[in-house]
Amino acid sequence: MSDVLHAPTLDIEKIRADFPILGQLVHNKKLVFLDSAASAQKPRVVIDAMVNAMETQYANVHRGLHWMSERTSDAYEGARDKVAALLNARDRSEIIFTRNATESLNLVAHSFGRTHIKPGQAVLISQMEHHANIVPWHMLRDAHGITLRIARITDAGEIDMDDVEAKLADGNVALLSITHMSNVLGTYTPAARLAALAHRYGAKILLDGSQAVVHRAVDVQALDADFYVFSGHKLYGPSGIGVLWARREILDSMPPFMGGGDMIDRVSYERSTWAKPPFRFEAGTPAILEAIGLGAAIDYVSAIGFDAIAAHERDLTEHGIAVLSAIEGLHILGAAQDRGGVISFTLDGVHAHDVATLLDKQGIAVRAGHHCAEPLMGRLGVDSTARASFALYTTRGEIDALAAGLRRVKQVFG
Amino acid sequence: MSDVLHAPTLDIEKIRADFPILGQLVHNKKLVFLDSAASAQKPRVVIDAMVNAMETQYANVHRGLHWMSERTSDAYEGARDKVAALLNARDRSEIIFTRNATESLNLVAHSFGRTHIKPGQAVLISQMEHHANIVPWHMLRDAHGITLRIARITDAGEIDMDDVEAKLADGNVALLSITHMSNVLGTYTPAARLAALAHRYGAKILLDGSQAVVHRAVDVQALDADFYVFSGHKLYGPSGIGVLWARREILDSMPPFMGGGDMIDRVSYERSTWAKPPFRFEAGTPAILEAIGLGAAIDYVSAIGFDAIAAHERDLTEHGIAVLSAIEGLHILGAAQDRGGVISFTLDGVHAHDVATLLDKQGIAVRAGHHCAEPLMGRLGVDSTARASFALYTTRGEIDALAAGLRRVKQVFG
Amino acid sequence: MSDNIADLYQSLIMERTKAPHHAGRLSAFDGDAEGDNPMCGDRTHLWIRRAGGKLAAIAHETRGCAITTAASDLMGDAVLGKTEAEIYALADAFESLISTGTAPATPDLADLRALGGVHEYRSRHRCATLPWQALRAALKDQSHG
Amino acid sequence: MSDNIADLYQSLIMERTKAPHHAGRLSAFDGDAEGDNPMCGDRTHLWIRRAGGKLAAIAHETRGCAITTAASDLMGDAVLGKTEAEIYALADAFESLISTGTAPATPDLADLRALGGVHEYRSRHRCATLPWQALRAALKDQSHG
Ligand SMILES: Cc1ncc(COP(=O)(O)O)c(C=O)c1O
Ligand SMILES: Cc1ncc(COP(=O)(O)O)c(C=O)c1O
Repeated sequence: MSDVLHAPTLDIEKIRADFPILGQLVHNKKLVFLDSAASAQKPRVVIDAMVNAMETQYANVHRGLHWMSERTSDAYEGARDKVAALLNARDRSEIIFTRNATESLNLVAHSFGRTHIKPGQAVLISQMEHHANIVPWHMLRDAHGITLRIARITDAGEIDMDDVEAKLADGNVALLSITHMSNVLGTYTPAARLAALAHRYGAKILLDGSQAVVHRAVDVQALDADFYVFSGHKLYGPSGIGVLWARREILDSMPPFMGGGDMIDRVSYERSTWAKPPFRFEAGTPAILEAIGLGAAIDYVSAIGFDAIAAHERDLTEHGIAVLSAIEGLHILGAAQDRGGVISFTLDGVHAHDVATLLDKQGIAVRAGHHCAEPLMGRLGVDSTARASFALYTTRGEIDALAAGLRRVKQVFG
Repeated sequence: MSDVLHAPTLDIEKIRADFPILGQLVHNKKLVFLDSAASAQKPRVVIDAMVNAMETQYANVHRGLHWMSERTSDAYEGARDKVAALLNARDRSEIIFTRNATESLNLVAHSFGRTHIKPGQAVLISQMEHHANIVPWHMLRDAHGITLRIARITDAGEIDMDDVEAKLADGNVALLSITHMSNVLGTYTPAARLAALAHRYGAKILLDGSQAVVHRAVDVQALDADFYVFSGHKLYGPSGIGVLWARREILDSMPPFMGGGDMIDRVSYERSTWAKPPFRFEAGTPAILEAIGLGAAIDYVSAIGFDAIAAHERDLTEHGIAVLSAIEGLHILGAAQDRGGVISFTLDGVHAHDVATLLDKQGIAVRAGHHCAEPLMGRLGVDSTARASFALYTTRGEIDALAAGLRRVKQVFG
Repeated sequence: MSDNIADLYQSLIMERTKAPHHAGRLSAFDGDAEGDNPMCGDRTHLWIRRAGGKLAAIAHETRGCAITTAASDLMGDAVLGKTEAEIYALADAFESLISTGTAPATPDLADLRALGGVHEYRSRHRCATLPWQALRAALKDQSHG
Repeated sequence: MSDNIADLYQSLIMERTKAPHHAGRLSAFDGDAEGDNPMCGDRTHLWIRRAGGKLAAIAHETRGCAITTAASDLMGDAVLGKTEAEIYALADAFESLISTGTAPATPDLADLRALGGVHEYRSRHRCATLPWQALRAALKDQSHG
């Protein structure tokens, strides 16, 4: 493998040394982990931050008057500041911690959906959404009588902006809820243009940034977004923590999603009154250690810098498209102009599951299936795809290994 | 301090060595952590299990065909088996992972509440519930038109069984949702008798085991419970993970709470169909590392054994009641026959906040406030209390240090 | 291949995937059923016909991975001419081979053992057992009685 | 005490907690307000009366911890005879003392500095600032105009 570094400012060997798992063997082969879009590996600093909290500074947050609780609260609330800075939120109170992007979307569907979207009004999504941005709207539709509209994508896998506009045109769409980067096609959507379009027709916009936030700097104010969601575990943080950002004035107008400790102002046997955001939306003991871990992950990527990360991943993606396209019988899905480090493909005569199993035998981890985007599979005319996805620790050499691995898969099926 | 061991089978010094944080200094004093009922400290094995997963075996679960994902899925599902064994559940599919007890309660209120409790039917709780078992029912009442009944407690802080029966008698209560152990008074409720009573009048029973599960063996089948909830972070596990257990036939009849990946069978643009329990209730990437940590915590307490744990904590509680009662002007709240390791108290002329701050200065961590049980404070005729709570790593010596610390508090206010 | 990355894909499996013996439909049948795995889109449709208390004919249309296709086809070999009781015994034994890695000495799994390697890939178990689930359903199918 | 566990509870604070100077109600007042902290049940009720553009009288009923009670009472000393502008400046300076640990040289916080130690206890900040929040509300209170 040649680990030539093409993004000048990113010292890939140094970065790889930060991720303990990357040295592991799988089936006696060196691990080539190309499944980071499902969940990324964790750098030493994230592991250490969590261990350090558990070993030296842990107690429940917010409600304690003692030193351990105050320090843990500082660390937890400090993580909120880091997320606010990451997204360039106007105010830290706009950051709500959830379990994952899925919960963030459900929170919006439940709380905003039942109070700000009238029965008969519509939510507009696209054909390339993850189930997390489809199923909550089905549930809201069935419980609350909204309608769901689906904006088309082009054959290149880009949002059909004319169709978005056509579906917003009657002014009956309350929310455009759309991915910022497709987890299947890698497409970055034109978020700022979508926001302007939505606002022109009186709709709010939610961006599912689960993939997008990993690869590039996100500025919710510059995008003029209303809601933004992502998961910590894809951003090199731990599982169990996700983020919902929303404009403060929208949050102020939303009722709580769950009830319990910490989200109330007062409780009597007869009634409860709600705390202000963000606490109104964080019922019970939060994912304290996980927020701390996510904070460390944000520090980590920020220190490297999204310019360097984006440049590195652009290079990997170009290289990946080049070497995979060269394999006969291999078809890459989607050809968006603006794309992140995710490549889905099919291989003639070999089912994606067999591709994944045979690559795994060579130590190469890719994902195969519908990638929680079953309707998109139908749109693309496939049952499933194999998907290689790249992170800041991925090397050109690993992509070359994937290409070599795929040639061996073809031999087996030859 | 004298760390005399009174529960014969528990080697307290060995146990304390398992918890790295217990060696910390606070304000240059040795930490005396008496706030475990809010959140417990973590043993080395829990920390190691999470670190080991992040360093050697991590990927997203369920959806991957590669080695890392299969091993992570094994570990995650293995944790489910451990929880099932801990509660003696009939089947592993009855265990649902949530963020915390609060989410478990909200899941039941939302999913069971809106489909199995008819408007006009009642939920019965008690006067000594945590906000987590009050606020979700207020929200369900306001959204869905149920009513809420409150069973009285006696002045000793025990459930008034006659009042429970009186409030069940008209057969209009769909669910008795009640604590298994009070986080303020320490009272263990007679769960099996409450279950029999509820069932006699056609109600289901939910037990809030957030505190109870920490101190004694729980057998949901022997109790004949319908729902049981708890949080991992109080059981020496990480934050970010909670449990809902419910009978499989009840779960089968419940719609999902949140929608997204992993909880579906099929998704098209038009509709979604649900997976079977437990997956139906676990939308999106779960708290993988946290489930693994909780599994390690369960192994840890199981190896020590609940007989030894319960005996040790009984001893601590008796000792605590004895030494605290001897302090003039100190009043212990509640005098239940059957109680766990939680003692709430007031000190004449000193507000609970001042007690907590002055103890903290001596390295002693207790909680002060309403303990997320504001209505109970009214019932007890106090604004707030101080609370000392004990864990398996607590020593008699620490309780003696608390008593000495309180005497110094009295001097300051003398 | 030198390092046996293809252990799982024994030649018998590859042969049957590329050229299944039992592919197609039966025009006359007394049971049929479909099995599918939404996670990857694997799908198999089975048709069966009984005669004299034995399985006299079987055909399948399978769209899926190599494991599912070969499993459907090798199942065809294994069950032809068997009684229902014998078929259920085979199904049990095969499912045990996949889920535990071992199967009892009887009934004789014969060529089905070629699929034994699937055991090591828990996420692929369903690929191998899907046809057998469909067969159980087809045996219970009353609609063409 | 030898190891100063009671640093925070300076003698001035303890004196005013035990025997507040401004406890009670005003029978004639032109503004009043309540402040409360649901987390611990701290509660203070303030009454004020102005004369000649200055604060002429103040009284409080405080039920809460030593910090809140002393903060209410020392606030009484500090604001009596001051104009509204001077009071707001004091409030800002005091709140900065609590939240940042330091306050500007002017206005002179005088005895209020006894509460400076609260800064180190973030969870107690609200105990010290609660009376000042109530005072801001009482100054805005129009209902007795
Ligand atoms: C009795 C009881 N119920 C519910 C809870 C809520 O637990 P969590 O905050 O982990 O959801 C607690 C803990 O605070 C508790 O003590
Ligand atoms: C675009 C997109 N949205 C939402 C999700 C859901 O994320 P999670 O499972 O962490 O909630 C994912 C990841 O699977 C994703 O890629």
